[in-house]
Amino acid sequence: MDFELSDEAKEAIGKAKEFARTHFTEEVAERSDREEQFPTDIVAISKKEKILDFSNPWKVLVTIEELVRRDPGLGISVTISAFGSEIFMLFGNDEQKEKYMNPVFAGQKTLGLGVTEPGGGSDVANIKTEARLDGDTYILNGGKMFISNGQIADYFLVLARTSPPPSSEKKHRGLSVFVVDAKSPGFAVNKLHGKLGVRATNTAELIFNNVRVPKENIVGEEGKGFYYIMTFFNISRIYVAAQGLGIAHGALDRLVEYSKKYGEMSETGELNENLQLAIAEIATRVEAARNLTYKAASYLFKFTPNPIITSMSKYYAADTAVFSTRRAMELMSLHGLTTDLERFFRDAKILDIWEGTTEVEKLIITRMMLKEEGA
Amino acid sequence: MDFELSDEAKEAIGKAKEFARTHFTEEVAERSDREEQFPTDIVAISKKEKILDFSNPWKVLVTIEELVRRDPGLGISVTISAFGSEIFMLFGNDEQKEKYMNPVFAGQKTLGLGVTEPGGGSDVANIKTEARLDGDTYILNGGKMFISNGQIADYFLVLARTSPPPSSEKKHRGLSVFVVDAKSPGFAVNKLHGKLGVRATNTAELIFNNVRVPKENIVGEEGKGFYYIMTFFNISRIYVAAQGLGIAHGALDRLVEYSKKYGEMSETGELNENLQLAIAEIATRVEAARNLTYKAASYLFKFTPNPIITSMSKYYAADTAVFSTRRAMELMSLHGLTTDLERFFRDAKILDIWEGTTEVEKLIITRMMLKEEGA
Amino acid sequence: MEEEYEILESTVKDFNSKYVDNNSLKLENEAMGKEFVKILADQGFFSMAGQGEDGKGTDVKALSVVLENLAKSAPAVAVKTLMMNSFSAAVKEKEIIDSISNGSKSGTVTFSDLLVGKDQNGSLRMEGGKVKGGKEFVFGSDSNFVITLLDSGELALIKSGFTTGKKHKKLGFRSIGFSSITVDSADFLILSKEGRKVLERMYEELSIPVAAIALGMSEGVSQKALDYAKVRTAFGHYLKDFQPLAFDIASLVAEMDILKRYFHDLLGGTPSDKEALFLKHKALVLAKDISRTSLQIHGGYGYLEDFGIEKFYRDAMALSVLFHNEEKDMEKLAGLVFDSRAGFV
Amino acid sequence: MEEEYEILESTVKDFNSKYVDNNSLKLENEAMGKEFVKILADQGFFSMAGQGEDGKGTDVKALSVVLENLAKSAPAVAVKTLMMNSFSAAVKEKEIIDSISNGSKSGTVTFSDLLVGKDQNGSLRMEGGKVKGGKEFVFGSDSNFVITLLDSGELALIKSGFTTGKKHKKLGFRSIGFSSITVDSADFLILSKEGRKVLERMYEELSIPVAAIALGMSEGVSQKALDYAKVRTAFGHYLKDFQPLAFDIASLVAEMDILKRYFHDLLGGTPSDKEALFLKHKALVLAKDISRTSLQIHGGYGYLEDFGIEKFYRDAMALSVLFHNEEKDMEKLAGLVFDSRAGFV
Repeated sequence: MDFELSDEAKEAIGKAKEFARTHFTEEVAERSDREEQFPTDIVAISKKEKILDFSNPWKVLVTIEELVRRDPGLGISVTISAFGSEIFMLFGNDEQKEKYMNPVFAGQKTLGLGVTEPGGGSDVANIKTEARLDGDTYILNGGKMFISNGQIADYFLVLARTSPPPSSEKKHRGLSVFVVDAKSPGFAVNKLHGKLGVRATNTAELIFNNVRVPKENIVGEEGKGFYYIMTFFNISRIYVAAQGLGIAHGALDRLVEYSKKYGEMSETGELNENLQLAIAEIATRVEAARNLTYKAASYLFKFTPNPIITSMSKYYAADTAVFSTRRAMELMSLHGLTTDLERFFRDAKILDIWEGTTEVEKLIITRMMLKEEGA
Repeated sequence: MDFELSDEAKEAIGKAKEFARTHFTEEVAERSDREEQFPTDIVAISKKEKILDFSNPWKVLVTIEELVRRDPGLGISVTISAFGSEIFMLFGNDEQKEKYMNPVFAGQKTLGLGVTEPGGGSDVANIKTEARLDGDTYILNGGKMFISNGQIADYFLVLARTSPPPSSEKKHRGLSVFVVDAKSPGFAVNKLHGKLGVRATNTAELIFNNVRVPKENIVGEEGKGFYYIMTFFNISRIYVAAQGLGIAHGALDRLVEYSKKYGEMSETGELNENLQLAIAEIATRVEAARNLTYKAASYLFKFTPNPIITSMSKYYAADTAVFSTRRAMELMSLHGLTTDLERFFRDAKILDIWEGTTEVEKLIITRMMLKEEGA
Repeated sequence: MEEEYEILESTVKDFNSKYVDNNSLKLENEAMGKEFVKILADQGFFSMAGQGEDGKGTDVKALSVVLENLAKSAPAVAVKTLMMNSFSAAVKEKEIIDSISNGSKSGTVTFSDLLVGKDQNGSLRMEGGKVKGGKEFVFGSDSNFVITLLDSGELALIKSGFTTGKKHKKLGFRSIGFSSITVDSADFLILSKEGRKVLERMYEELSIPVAAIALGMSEGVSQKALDYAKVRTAFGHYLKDFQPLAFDIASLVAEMDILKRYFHDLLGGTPSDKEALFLKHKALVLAKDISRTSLQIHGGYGYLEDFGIEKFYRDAMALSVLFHNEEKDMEKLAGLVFDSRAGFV
Repeated sequence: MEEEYEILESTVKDFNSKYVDNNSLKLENEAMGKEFVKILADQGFFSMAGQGEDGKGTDVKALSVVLENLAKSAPAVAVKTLMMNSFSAAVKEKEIIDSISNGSKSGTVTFSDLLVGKDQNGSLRMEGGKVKGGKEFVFGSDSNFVITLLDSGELALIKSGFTTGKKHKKLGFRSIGFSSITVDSADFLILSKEGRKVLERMYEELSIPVAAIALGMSEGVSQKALDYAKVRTAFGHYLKDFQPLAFDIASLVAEMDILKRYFHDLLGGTPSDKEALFLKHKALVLAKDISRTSLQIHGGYGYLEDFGIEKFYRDAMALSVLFHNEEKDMEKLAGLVFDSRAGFV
């Protein structure tokens, strides 16, 4: 048993801390949030400084955690430019990796992933976007909703139906993943405004109106798209857990800071015990979420992913983020309302929803557990 | 990062599982609980079979977890016979180790620890038992409450006041630890009856009425007893966390078993989602508690104890035990009430209380956190 | 609260201080004894059936006031009283009703038929004019009469000819029999052809009385915690001075006060099924929460039966399991809230 | 509920459907505008002070009914209304009261003086007949009048001569000014020498109105969730069919119904400080819980302001912070429950 991060990962934390200290100023964070504006400049610098080192996933993980701990909106914006790239890594061919994945890892291009649809939400198998083969190209029609990097991505991985489901129970068959260039004719984007939180991140609706996609842009095998996406979610959820960890830890930082500055002392000369207990409860959940996340990561990074622990870490970290920001808000009184904690509180809630709602994660946990036991 | 137990520890789990399967029959467990009777025979067998291998603390830890998972009352009874021995290990002299500790580790003798007093509870520094030096012997007067192994221990480590506190704020000074032979004249024991749970364990009140204890029976330095006891609690709490883990895991086992046998299926052909979610929530907390406990243990067993993680693991595992048994009871309906889960539910509650109440653990966490930050 | 109920409340309080308060552990752990049951009966506590506003059925309101107040001291006595009334309300035979009312006989109803799946609670068939078979989870199996569902769907009153089997563990209410029964009886009455429907209606009518017991338990156990926190010291302060304990119990007492008001409002009106279920659902959760916190405030002493705390912790859970089924009740509740079938997947 | 209040409730409902429902996001995010404030004033919503049973103070009951119903659609409008009434009730000058009543002027009270430590909310001194200095957390700083504590302990009404400073972030109620103020004013009145005591009493009088807003918000947001769960499908079922969502929202609706009953009972009687605080405490928790669950039921759409859900999530927390202090309120509550000082360590 060893619960220590590698020296490399620790260095990455230091680097992330320094980057955030320099660039995630309250002024920028506040403005990006207020104006709902993607921090293009900072993201460009982060790419130049290679803040994300994709050669070591541990470094990516702790970098997300540390940047988000400073500011969730900016932190996620900086660390989401390669979102979906593992699909290339696992299922793409060499040409696709060369053409699409490498430029993303090198910080030259931005990727987006189009799965969720306006009518869909968690029900991925039920998507309506269609890809019809017409000679050597597929013609895509449909729409995607809540797509991160929607307006800024150079290309998207898009899940679409390529053949009708064999039966209503087997809707997850007949779906395929395509790379779609954002410059394709017939492709349009509507930015989504008025988000509760993570307002620095770019979120959009995608519209496919007879978008022609060359046949070679299909990733992996036709009809296996649902499986690819589920496999990807079992990776990305760990990074979402790291986001939750970052938000929760950020809230804890702020509450501890508050308690030192403004916390009321009782006649025993110590902080009021109510405040002390709240700090302990948050700190314990953060520590528990961290161990779950790192455990899920340690399985994944050894190429033996454990979907149970992964879903546990995602749901628990998300819940911890919501819990921690709420408790910190409740205790910091007007100091919470008037500092960046207010942003953390709004940002946290998305974690309950994206990459599989909390309810979906829990169902995955139990279904996998019962399956394992049955086996 | 490595979240795997050693092969040795895994073997210990297997051995414990087998031992529990053989000896912790429902009949014995039920009778010990009903009659509030210490399972002398089973404990003797466990000693003969060396179920606890004190040469490897990881093995001790996982053995506690596994035995308690089968039955908390019996599991704790079997694994508590050396309770307090770390005090000898850390602070005793060679003669004391030879005379008292080794026979305990060898399974020949049983140890008890007398700290808590009728008026005391969490407030250890406030104990009233006194040890007055009279020539070459100390004379002990006072009483101890809720003492595990009270009736069956061969000797006790007893905390007593040897000099008045320098001030009312410094009550933790002037306390010392003694070895007291259970056969000493003036020493008496009242067994406590009518416990809510862990009724197989032996719990008693100790009475010291002019009990003479030779001077050489003082452990470590005079006046440092409070510090020794607190150091010990930072060890024993990890084992209590393992008890919590075992109870919570046991409740989960039973709920999963129930759901397979009796769980209602909805029209989707799957278990009702309410039941699925409850299983996921319990499983996640068990997993989180386990990681916390193992992390605390990995620090301790490398001789770099981390009191923050230790208190986190104890409080969280205890809370998880109470939570899990309650949720399982709520979901298993009459099947919960009429099986051994009912015992688990009663047993769990003690973990919120002994070895530092949940409230005390939380205060420790925050105080240590703020101290660390200050340093 | 109406004057009638205030009088009833003070009657029960007097009864508690005379017969229960110094005896409550025994009443919880050991069979209550014929004498005590007779005293209970003499108060009229077992014959609150047939006094409802419409002249039939149980007077849920008066009964609930009695149960709440009995449960403050002795939850087992309250539950026994509920069972007697619930049984009695379903029976028409004057002789049987009288024997329940005067405490010479006792009766129970196998609500377990609704709480666990059909295949789990045993089977009772008609064979040659006799009822034969057995039931698994019969709470109150030490009774003289049992009302239970037959496989045919009929609701039967078994008057004799059954024996109790293996005793079940008892988390709470240890003085009340709980075991399987084996039936071989020609001495029975069919109460209804549509047995399940009738039984379900009887179960629904338990909502407010069960909530009353849960509330009474909450009051009893929290009062002990408040009292203890005022006199016990640690670290140079009364326990009540410490925020964690004080805030926790204060918040639970707030919830209790709010629920009690709801309870009394329902007693004063014509509660809908939805309201009754709202109350039951929340009161059972409260009883479990508040008994945990109250035990915690007592520390190690709370863990010992002498302090009269741990029994509330056990009984709160036992009540919740014996007279409530999370999935079934919540599905019903969801249906009432959504005004259409809901919460079934 | 008394008839008087039923009429009031239907007045507010009409008002909502006419002026608020289709406009609620704007009323939340942007300044409400003179016109809208005038319309509110014309309803008499700002002049509910001075109509109490005893002829003085705010008619907490009527006001609370108005607030509850306004908050269902537009929490910010409810809060604005509360602030106007709370201010008005503390003032004796007819001219000022009239200007509030008719909506031509607005006023606020710096309850922040009680919510944060003395050293944290700025300082106002008397110098040569003028009030000078500044206050840090002034919610409603876009008002014409401010009632605030001076360093001397006096409660002063500043009628002019103050400017707003750096704007604070606004989690909720974005249409209401929130900033520091700088004061240099000879145009003021001393309302009381014992300012803190008076301010504390005013704060206590907020308990029921604040709870009314929290309850109204809970009703508004949960209704949206219930409606959505009935029409939105996933995995071939309506959302309401799934137990996790259905049970969660049903349980919260149960809590809401129970709290509403308590609220109405308090409105019908003479609520004690303890009861008022019980209600406020639980209503604020409920508003936070139920807005989280309701947002969750809406999934990604709940996260977008167009669906009118996320504002409840923000406002519930903002209300809880602006009109409530966990440690101070809970200590008070513990003191009332223990009937002696409690919860201070």
